[in-house]
Amino acid sequence: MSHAIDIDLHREGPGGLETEEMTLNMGPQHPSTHGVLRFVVKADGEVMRRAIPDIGYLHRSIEKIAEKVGYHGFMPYTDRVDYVSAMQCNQGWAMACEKLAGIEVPRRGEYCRVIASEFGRIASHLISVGATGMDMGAITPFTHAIREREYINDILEELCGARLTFNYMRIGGCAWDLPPGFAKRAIAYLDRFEPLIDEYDELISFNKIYVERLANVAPITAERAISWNLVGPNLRGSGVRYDVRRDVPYSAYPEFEFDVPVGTGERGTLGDCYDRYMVRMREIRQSCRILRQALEGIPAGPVVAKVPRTFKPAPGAVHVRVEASRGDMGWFAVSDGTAFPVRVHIRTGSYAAMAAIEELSKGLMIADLVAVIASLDIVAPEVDR
Amino acid sequence: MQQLADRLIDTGFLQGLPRGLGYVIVVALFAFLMLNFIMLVAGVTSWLERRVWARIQSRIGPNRVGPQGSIQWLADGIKNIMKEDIVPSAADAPLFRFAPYLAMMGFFGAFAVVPFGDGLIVADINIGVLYVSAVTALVVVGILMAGWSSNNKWALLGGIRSAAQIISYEIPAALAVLTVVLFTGTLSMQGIIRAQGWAPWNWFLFHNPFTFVAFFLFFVSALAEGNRTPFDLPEAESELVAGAFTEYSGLRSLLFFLVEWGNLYLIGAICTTLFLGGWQVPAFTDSGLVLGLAQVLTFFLKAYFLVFVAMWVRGTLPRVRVDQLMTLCWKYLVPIAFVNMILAAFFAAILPNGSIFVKAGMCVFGLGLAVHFFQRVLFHLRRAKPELHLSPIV
Amino acid sequence: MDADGIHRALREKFAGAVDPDWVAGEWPIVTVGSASVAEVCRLLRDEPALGFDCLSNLSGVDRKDDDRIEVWYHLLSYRHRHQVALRTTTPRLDPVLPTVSHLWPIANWLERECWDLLGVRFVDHPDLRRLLMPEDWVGHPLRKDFVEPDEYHGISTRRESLLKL
Amino acid sequence: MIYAALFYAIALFTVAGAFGVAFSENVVYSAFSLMATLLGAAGLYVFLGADFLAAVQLLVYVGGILVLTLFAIMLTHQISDVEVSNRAVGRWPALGLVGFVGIAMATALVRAPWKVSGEVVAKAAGEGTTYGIGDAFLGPFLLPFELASIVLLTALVGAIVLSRKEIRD
Repeated sequence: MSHAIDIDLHREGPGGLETEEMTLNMGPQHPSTHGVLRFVVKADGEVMRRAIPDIGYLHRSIEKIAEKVGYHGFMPYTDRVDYVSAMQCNQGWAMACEKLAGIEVPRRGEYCRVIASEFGRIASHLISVGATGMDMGAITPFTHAIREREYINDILEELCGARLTFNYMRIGGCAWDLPPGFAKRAIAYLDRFEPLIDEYDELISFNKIYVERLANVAPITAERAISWNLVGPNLRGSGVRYDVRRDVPYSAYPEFEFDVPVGTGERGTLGDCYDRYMVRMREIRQSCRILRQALEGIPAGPVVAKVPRTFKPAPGAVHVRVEASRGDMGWFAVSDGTAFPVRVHIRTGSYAAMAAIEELSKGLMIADLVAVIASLDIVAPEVDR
Repeated sequence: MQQLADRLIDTGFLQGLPRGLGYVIVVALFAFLMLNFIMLVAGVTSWLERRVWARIQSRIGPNRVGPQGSIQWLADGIKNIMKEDIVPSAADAPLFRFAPYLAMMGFFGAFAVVPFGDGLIVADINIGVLYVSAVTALVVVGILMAGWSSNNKWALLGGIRSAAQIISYEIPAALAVLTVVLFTGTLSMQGIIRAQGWAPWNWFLFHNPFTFVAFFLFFVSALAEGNRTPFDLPEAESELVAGAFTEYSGLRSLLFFLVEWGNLYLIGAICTTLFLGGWQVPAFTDSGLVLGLAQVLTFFLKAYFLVFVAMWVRGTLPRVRVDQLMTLCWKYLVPIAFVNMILAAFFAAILPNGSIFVKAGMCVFGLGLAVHFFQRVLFHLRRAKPELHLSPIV
Repeated sequence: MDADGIHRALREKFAGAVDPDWVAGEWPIVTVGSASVAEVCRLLRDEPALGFDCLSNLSGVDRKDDDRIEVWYHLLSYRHRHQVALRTTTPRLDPVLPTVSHLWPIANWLERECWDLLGVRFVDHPDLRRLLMPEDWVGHPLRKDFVEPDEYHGISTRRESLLKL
Repeated sequence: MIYAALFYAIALFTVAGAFGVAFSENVVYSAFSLMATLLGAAGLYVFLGADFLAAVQLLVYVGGILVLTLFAIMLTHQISDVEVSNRAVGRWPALGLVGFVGIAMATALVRAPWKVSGEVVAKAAGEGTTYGIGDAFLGPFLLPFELASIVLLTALVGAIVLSRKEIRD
């Protein structure tokens, strides 16, 4: 979070004319910054010289809190790291602790985690694709997406009693077993939801104006994406077929069959905003696929392993990665054998995406910046933690 | 209107006053009535838009104030009037205060030539169509003024976008109007309506292929001039916060919204006049009053159908980017409009009164197009029922 | 390449800087001397057989008891699908490390964050400013001995405990 | 009487606008004053029964030229920060020039054989001037009309050439 940003930029426009460079302050309160983000936009009329991201407005020192509240106590805070899809954050922290202490999670617990995570992923991607539509000026897809997300929230509420900050998982498993009849209702919902994805495609994905707005905008090559450490759908949008769920298998994911959709440059350049958008749309379908398998094949047994109340893992450091909605979320935890972690560091997908924007924004139009932010699916709390 | 004023003065109303002053009083009276009427139209349009939009988005929309929320607009208006009117300290206060009125003036003036019925028009001036394009130019200046005087860069960008957009799209719009004028030989709004008939095949929409194209050219350009989605860049909330209107609050902000929704109706009304036969109804009765009411009703229905289409478009389409907007105008609409007008001129030279075969053919073509379109949207129509109270999982 | 191979390759080039022991695991941990971190990283990135094209994470840990600050680099190779964690230490009083931001652009922000929260100075970093905290913040909050100031620009940071009610 | 009052009101409006253009210290104010002048001129045209001309005056000058002027002013360097952007230079030569031109125009005004006839105005107001103007353009004044079109076309091409500089880098 910095207040003074001074960057010397040449101010010669095309044709050798001296043009006025406008410094626009986009955010922290701006309708399209998805939370509290701030960009200092150096613009020449509608064309940006660059947009300099300025973060820290949502910094809640979650990592410092982790050092104060202990392993169990930190679980509710992980919800706040990425409140749009809190389940995977829960899972990341749980997995980090389990790895530190060498705890085995019961198989039913892993299935519950997968079910919760994948519902969370669908909800998060729905927000993302809906918000992309809204940032492009089409409000209808957003309300339709939010409508479905509400139903998913209903489902998750049945599971854990919360609709946004779930606090569902525990070290060693999950807090609650599935309620009776849950699988049946969830599958009934999926039956309703899956045809709706076609409707979204019809409504917005293949809309000419929408495609024109996203295609060829801010393409990222695979090499750039990797060196910027873009992860998840942003990385896959650039054509890198890498998914932590498949390539570094964790939880129950190896037992499910699913595809890893990647960007193909179908409407423009490989790795443009449209590719990232389409990857999310396709991932929603894949999540439905995983959910069906998980709901049908869920084994019996306990959902949580025996974990002592005062949790004191052996000294050591772990770095676990989960495939969160915004991609590979790295949880680095250091223990010194006491009840409190020495250090927790969360490396999130939005953080890397945000760092990439300054480079990406050069020469784009202001309207494109909105498209880039939306297509990178930046969630402010995740950037600042 | 002058006849009306004459009649009023002759029949004893305003007796004893000089004739000129009588005119002034009558004009002022009409202006007052018109202003209230426009407020009503704009208000109802705003309510309608919110309801239509809500329905498209699978919501309910305002439904608390009055039956089905139908006087929600009144409540909103009162709320807005009572709100504090903030002038930012860095703003250029005189211009900032004046801008909404200028915009208001522009669009208010345009209502003077909207023909609601046979004889029901404030002023049937013989350059009506031209006059509409001319006075709506004031709206642009108002928006530019608002954008500049706010001393806010987002507002300035919005104002500049708006100006660029409106002056660009004025060209295809004017050319589309001229295509019609080629066949009417008059610029008067009533004259254009009188050149059409009540039946669809007598409308200019189906007069010949060129007026058919001109209708779409005009409608698209009018949407752009009215800052409607997909051309609502000047107030693109995801990019420019609220564009030129960002700093406005209270009554002044309300005036801008009035202009926006009033303009929406104006678009519908002018399209109806030019292409859809205006107030023309078959002479089914001798009673002048009933006929007049039928005419007004017809005009409103047609205009509101187009308003509905504009709302539908807004509920469906994303917004174009500024360069795409200009590309669409200068690389597609303007050349098409020019070619269309020249071809229409040839057509007018060969068949000055049109041909019944061409008209019939165009009607069939239009019907086919409509059927095809509805088949495409049937998928969504089936799902358009609001499912608000039914949770699918319980 | 397996962890042993990576370690051997590093030992070949940087016998003095790379610790002879390494810890196996999902992320094999290699300890590197603080001065040569950048060179080691460059080798890891540029050597085709190693090919670490992605810096997945860079985290600092304040080891107050040992009076040092540990910095961890978690490196990934998308090409070869292998990974490694480099661990380096630097004195707590004056933590200085060479920057790797010229190798991976993401390191720019990660190092800024590390500077902001732990006070590790990265030499030759192009733009080492605070990232998350306000520009005029005093101290580095993730240090173990960091004491929260009573107020910031006249805004009290103390809150009454809700439990007292 | 009412008409006369209206006429003088509009004339005053026009002249006040013109003074605003000349004496405003802020160039944006000048531009907006110009709008008042142009609107007033349109009003005067209406008084002359020149309905077509009035509408075109609004359409072209207010809707087109004024907006473009404003556009140019607003995009000009640093305009938004400056309070005084219209600096007066060389007041005395200007006064002399204005005086000279003013005298010349006043002389012309007085000497001109004005064809003031209520009939013309009434006729124009009755059936409009559009036909007449159209006939004149495509009849007796065809050559000037076409020449003007060519000049405008040239200007258009010139504008395109000027603005289509290769964008470097």
